[in-house]
Amino acid sequence: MKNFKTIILSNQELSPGYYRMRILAPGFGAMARPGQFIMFRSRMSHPSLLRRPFGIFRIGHLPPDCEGQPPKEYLEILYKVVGRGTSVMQELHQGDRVEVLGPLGRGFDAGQPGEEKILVGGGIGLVPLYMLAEELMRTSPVRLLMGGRTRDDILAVTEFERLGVKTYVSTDDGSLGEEGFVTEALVRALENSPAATVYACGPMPMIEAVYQICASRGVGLQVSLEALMACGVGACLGCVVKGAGHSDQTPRYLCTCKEGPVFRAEQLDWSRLGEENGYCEGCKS
Amino acid sequence: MKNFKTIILSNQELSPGYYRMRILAPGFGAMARPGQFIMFRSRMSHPSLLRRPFGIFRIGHLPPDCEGQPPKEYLEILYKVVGRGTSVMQELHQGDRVEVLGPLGRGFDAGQPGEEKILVGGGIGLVPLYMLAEELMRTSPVRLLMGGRTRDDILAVTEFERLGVKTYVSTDDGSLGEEGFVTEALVRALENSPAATVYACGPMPMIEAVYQICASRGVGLQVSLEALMACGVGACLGCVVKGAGHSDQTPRYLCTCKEGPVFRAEQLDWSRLGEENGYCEGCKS
Amino acid sequence: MMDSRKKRPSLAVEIAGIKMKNPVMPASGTFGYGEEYAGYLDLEGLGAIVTKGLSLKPKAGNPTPRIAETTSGMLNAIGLQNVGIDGFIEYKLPFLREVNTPVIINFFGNTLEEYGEVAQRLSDIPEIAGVELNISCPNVKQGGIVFGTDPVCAHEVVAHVRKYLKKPLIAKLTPNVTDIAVVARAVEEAGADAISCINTITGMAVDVRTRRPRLANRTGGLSGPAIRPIAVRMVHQVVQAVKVPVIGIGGIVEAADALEFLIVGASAVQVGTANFVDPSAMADIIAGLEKFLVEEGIEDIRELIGSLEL
Amino acid sequence: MMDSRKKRPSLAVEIAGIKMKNPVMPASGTFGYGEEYAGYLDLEGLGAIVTKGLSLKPKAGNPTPRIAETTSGMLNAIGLQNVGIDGFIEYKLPFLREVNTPVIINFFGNTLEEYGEVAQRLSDIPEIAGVELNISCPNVKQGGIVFGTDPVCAHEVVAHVRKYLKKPLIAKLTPNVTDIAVVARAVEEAGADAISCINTITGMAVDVRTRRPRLANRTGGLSGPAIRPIAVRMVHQVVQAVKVPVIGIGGIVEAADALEFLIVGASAVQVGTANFVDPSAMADIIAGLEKFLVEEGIEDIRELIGSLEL
Ligand SMILES: Cc1cc2nc3c(=O)[nH]c(=O)nc-3n(C[C@H](O)[C@H](O)[C@H](O)COP(=O)(O)OP(=O)(O)OC[C@H]3O[C@@H](n4cnc5c(N)ncnc54)[C@H](O)[C@@H]3O)c2cc1C
Ligand SMILES: Cc1cc2nc3c(=O)[nH]c(=O)nc-3n(C[C@H](O)[C@H](O)[C@H](O)COP(=O)(O)OP(=O)(O)OC[C@H]3O[C@@H](n4cnc5c(N)ncnc54)[C@H](O)[C@@H]3O)c2cc1C
Ligand SMILES: Cc1cc2nc3c(=O)[nH]c(=O)nc-3n(C[C@H](O)[C@H](O)[C@H](O)COP(=O)(O)O)c2cc1C
Ligand SMILES: Cc1cc2nc3c(=O)[nH]c(=O)nc-3n(C[C@H](O)[C@H](O)[C@H](O)COP(=O)(O)O)c2cc1C
Ligand code: FES
Ligand code: FES
Repeated sequence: MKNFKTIILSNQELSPGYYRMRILAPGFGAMARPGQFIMFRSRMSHPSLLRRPFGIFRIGHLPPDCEGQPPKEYLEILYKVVGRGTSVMQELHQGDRVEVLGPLGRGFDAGQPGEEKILVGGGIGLVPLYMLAEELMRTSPVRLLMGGRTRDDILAVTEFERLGVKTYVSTDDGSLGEEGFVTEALVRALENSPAATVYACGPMPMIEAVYQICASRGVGLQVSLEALMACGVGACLGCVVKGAGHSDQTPRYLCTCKEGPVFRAEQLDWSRLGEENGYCEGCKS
Repeated sequence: MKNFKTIILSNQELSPGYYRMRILAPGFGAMARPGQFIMFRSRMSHPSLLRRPFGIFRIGHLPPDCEGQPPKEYLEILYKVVGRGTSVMQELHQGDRVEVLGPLGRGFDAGQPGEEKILVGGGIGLVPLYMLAEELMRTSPVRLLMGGRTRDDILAVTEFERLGVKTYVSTDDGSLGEEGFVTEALVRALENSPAATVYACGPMPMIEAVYQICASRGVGLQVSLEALMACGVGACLGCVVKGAGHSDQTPRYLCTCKEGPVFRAEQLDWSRLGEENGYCEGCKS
Repeated sequence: MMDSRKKRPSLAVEIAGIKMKNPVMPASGTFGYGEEYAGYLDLEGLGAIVTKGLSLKPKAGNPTPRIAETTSGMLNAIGLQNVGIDGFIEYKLPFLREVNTPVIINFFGNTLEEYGEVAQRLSDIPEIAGVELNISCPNVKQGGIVFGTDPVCAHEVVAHVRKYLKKPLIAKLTPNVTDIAVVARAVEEAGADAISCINTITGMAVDVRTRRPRLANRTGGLSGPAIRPIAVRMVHQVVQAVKVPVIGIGGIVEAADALEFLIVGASAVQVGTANFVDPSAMADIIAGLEKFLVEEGIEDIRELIGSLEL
Repeated sequence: MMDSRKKRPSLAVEIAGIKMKNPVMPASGTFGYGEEYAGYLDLEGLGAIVTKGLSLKPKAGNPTPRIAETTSGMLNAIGLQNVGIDGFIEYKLPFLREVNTPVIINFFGNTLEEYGEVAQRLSDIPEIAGVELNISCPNVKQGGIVFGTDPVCAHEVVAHVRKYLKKPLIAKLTPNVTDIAVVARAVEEAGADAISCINTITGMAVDVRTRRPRLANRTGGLSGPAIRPIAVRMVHQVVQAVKVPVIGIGGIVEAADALEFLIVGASAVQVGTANFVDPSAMADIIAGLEKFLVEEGIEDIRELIGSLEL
């Protein structure tokens, strides 16, 4: 059940340009770890050739229906409409047939119980942090620092709060929470609890800033990266990032899909990470 | 309003493998002539590159809604699921965005008022005959001879009956109406009214048989042909059929999209028509 | 700089002395003789009109089936059916004469002499702004060899036409070659004022039930979005090989596609198969180009041409 | 005749002495070293396993971005990243040894000598059923020229490898040539036991906002359904030019696509990009081939090979 055909249960706009899709996925929760992802495509028609990678936001169950059937398990993705593939996704309906490959990749490492965990999410980068928060909350205090350009980019924060996560919101334009970058909130947070572990996912400039902050303070960091992906399973070698110690003579490439998407900061070569993985069509974020 | 973006009002299965799609099309009826067609594509995603040609089955109006708005005009197509394009069409929903190019081509010529008109439809070839029947019924007695392999291929006959058209059904397997080919029904019909004009649309072997029957009796015939089409407007020259008098020295190609799809039998070179226009992937019908 | 965003950017380009309102024109054979699309878009909004390929005498073309759809592409083996020069002058030119847009005639011959003869005939028609020489059609075999696949033959035919032609001459190249830059240099040297590329790529499709080729002609030319990356690469190569302006063709469907060609160095583009899919495609592309320029704060589209950053 | 429909048709084929359960195998570079897909389909159900291209020493490959999606295709410039022969033997071979399916090693060299050296090393590995010689990768430049684009160079490298290789030799051709039949005849003469084609077609895509090529390597190889009609045409040409068996590659996604290649004369097929899109693609294709044979009442898939009706 790693490559399965299924259907959409719902597909709703969450905030302008962001959608939540529920996909029927019996047995999926037993396999999925926080930080893993899926490769998705619609079966009805393929606007694009390749599947699209999306983080697993949450696993849930539909309430049992009247006939006393067992509750239906689903997986949830949150996605931002950015290009051709996601534009078509937003027009999919309940019942439409889709294909899911996953769960894929290496997820987050829960780290030391008890020690504070700080989750840093930028925009849609929030996605993989929810299942992580669910897991961490069992053993550790968890804080979420959530950033976005405007209030529209701040997603699902109340769902984290419902888990008991302390959440702090900042927006570039101050339209929700504090005005400023989420990294400023991180600096403050680390002043209070310097022994925390940080988990970050978001746009590359944010990830790089988080890395600088953590590295200079000796704070443990795990990041979830995005990369252009064709296969999602380590076969095409399209999604590589440079690993620590990489040089032209001794190349150390890591597959984001298989060895990631979550990496401990020490695994990576940070020297030109942002520059070389800035693949987004004209995306300056 | 010949190339317009619109939405689907409904898309329902009519009989196994056959669908009826209603497309919002204000003002379309004033332009469309019986026998014309449209080039269709979904705007949401293009399973195929090229648009698909479909005959215009009917123009109708939705009852005005409670706010006293004028009734909404729509066009209706009936289609058979045969390949990739039509497979995706069957999964489209109400509200989905589509593009329509049309009405296109030359339609039927109504002929002499009063004289009997015999419409011969084979399977989905029935489509262009409905609007024709509507028009002819104003001035002439009209008979419909409808044929198909099985009862599932006999479509919308009651709708013709509601117009007052006398309908005769035959199926190859006798599962509805008379057992046998529709051409046998035509032979009988012409015995009774030899002065009629015949209008035919259906699979090529049927069209050829109808031509033989009419030609040998000197009965006027108009046929609606299908051809592989790229543009639908006479620009690509992909859809040509050989016209009467065609030879390699004096080629007389006619565009099915522009000079057709309806032709008077005299316009065509019948010598190898069926053979050369038998383009269907493995379709032996 | 700030002000530039307010006034409308300039889309005008000039190719081989032909002044165009914008760099967008139809690809030969996909727009008939212009008239076919008159009801769907404003022909005077186009950079130029390029006709279906003409030959000295009318040509019947190939038997059917002549087209086959493939994934994101189509194969065609129309066989260059056309009305011939006289037919064009009699039936098609009167319409085009009334349209205030430069008309470019695409043409071909079956022999060197015929190429020259057509060139001479076309020179005498004042309404024609320029000609595009098709030396690249994969459907027409000339003793088995296609002029445009060999640099020597390509040079010969262009030089011959050049001798007889008193109009701007655009040589249209075939992509079915190992190194398109070599052919491009040959036709430049032979006197072409501009180069357009690419023509279709030879392809084939089979009906697996009947086991017959899906085209009566067996093979045909592949066009459409499927070939765009190949076309962009070849235009990039040609631009670096020659000094004359290059017209980019191949799989353009929307403004972003046209921009790819302009950025790698094409001075203008032609839109082919996309016209079939959407008769208003070129109007949308022109509007999209203008929008892009405004968004990027570019005053003149010529600033974009060849702006590729390596 | 009626009975034949009841028993299961035979899908088995033999290429250059390599016996395969069916004619379907992965295309090099799209299936890792087999292990990556073990969880998604039964490797023992495949006709053969073809590995990622190996070189003498490990190779780092190109900088990122290495892939770009295009319409119904993708560009790649992985740059032949691989673990090298020693790495292969140490880390990858142990897994493949346990799989009851012939293993074909795809390989390449940077010089003639290196090609020979790799051939010699591979000859000593008993678990290898055959090798596929990549003379066609458009990403690796050898003083600017690609072996496979020139019949003389292609002959030279194949003849050289032949001298050192004690295994069945499949030569893999590049489509970036004017006449693929000429190259096919050259490699056949040089001693290739089979020919596989096509490799990717060189293409390019541009990010119109940044104005930079979408691949760090600027150009890359186009693969996927977009190129299928071109591949079918070339396989058709090659089949007619040579006597050795031909393996068809290019844009195969489903059984009908594979059938096109078999019908024009390929003795087997390779599936590339489709594996990325759907890891079970090859299993579905094999099932689809069997279903087709049953429906058509064909007992042995070899009856279908080259059954094109002209
Ligand atoms: C491991 C992983 C997890 C992800 N999780 C999420 C998520 O939970 N929610 C979400 O909205 N997005 C997520 N993304 C990004 C998402 O995959 C892209 O936004 C999406 O592929 C864009 O597709 P498109 O067709 O709309 O865009 P286009 O720009 O039209 O796509 C063109 C090509 O670029 C690729 N691409 C574009 N943007 C990205 C990107 N940021 N990362 C990777 N490939 C990209 C596409 O896959 C495609 O190949 C994730 C990416 C990765 C690698
Ligand atoms: C003027 C005209 C009117 C038509 N009216 C109707 C109608 O009212 N209802 C209906 O169900 N069908 C009609 N058809 C046939 C319809 O266009 C095809 O069934 C449809 O295009 C098949 O598309 P596909 O993608 O499902 O099939 P595929 O077989 O996957 O299509 C492959 C290619 O073949 C073409 N094609 C396949 N079958 C036909 C065909 N019979 N005629 C023309 N092109 C074909 C497709 O357009 C496409 O280019 C009409 C065709 C023409 C030319
Ligand atoms: C149906 C059809 C007919 C064509 N006829 C001609 C022609 O007469 N002369 C010519 O030079 N090119 C001809 N072409 C090639 C196109 O002008 C163009 O080079 C090619 O289609 C690639 O562009 P596209 O991908 O935008 O279609 C034809 C193409 C098609 C699809
Ligand atoms: C990501 C990727 C990597 C490839 N690597 C190799 C390689 O190492 N050696 C080789 O001979 N071909 C390589 N190819 C080419 C494929 O084997 C195949 O010839 C080509 O992709 C066309 O087939 P397709 O359209 O089914 O993908 C590669 C293709 C892709 C997409
Ligand atoms: S996406 Fe193919 S190796 Fe990672
Ligand atoms: S479909 Fe293009 S000319 Fe008729």
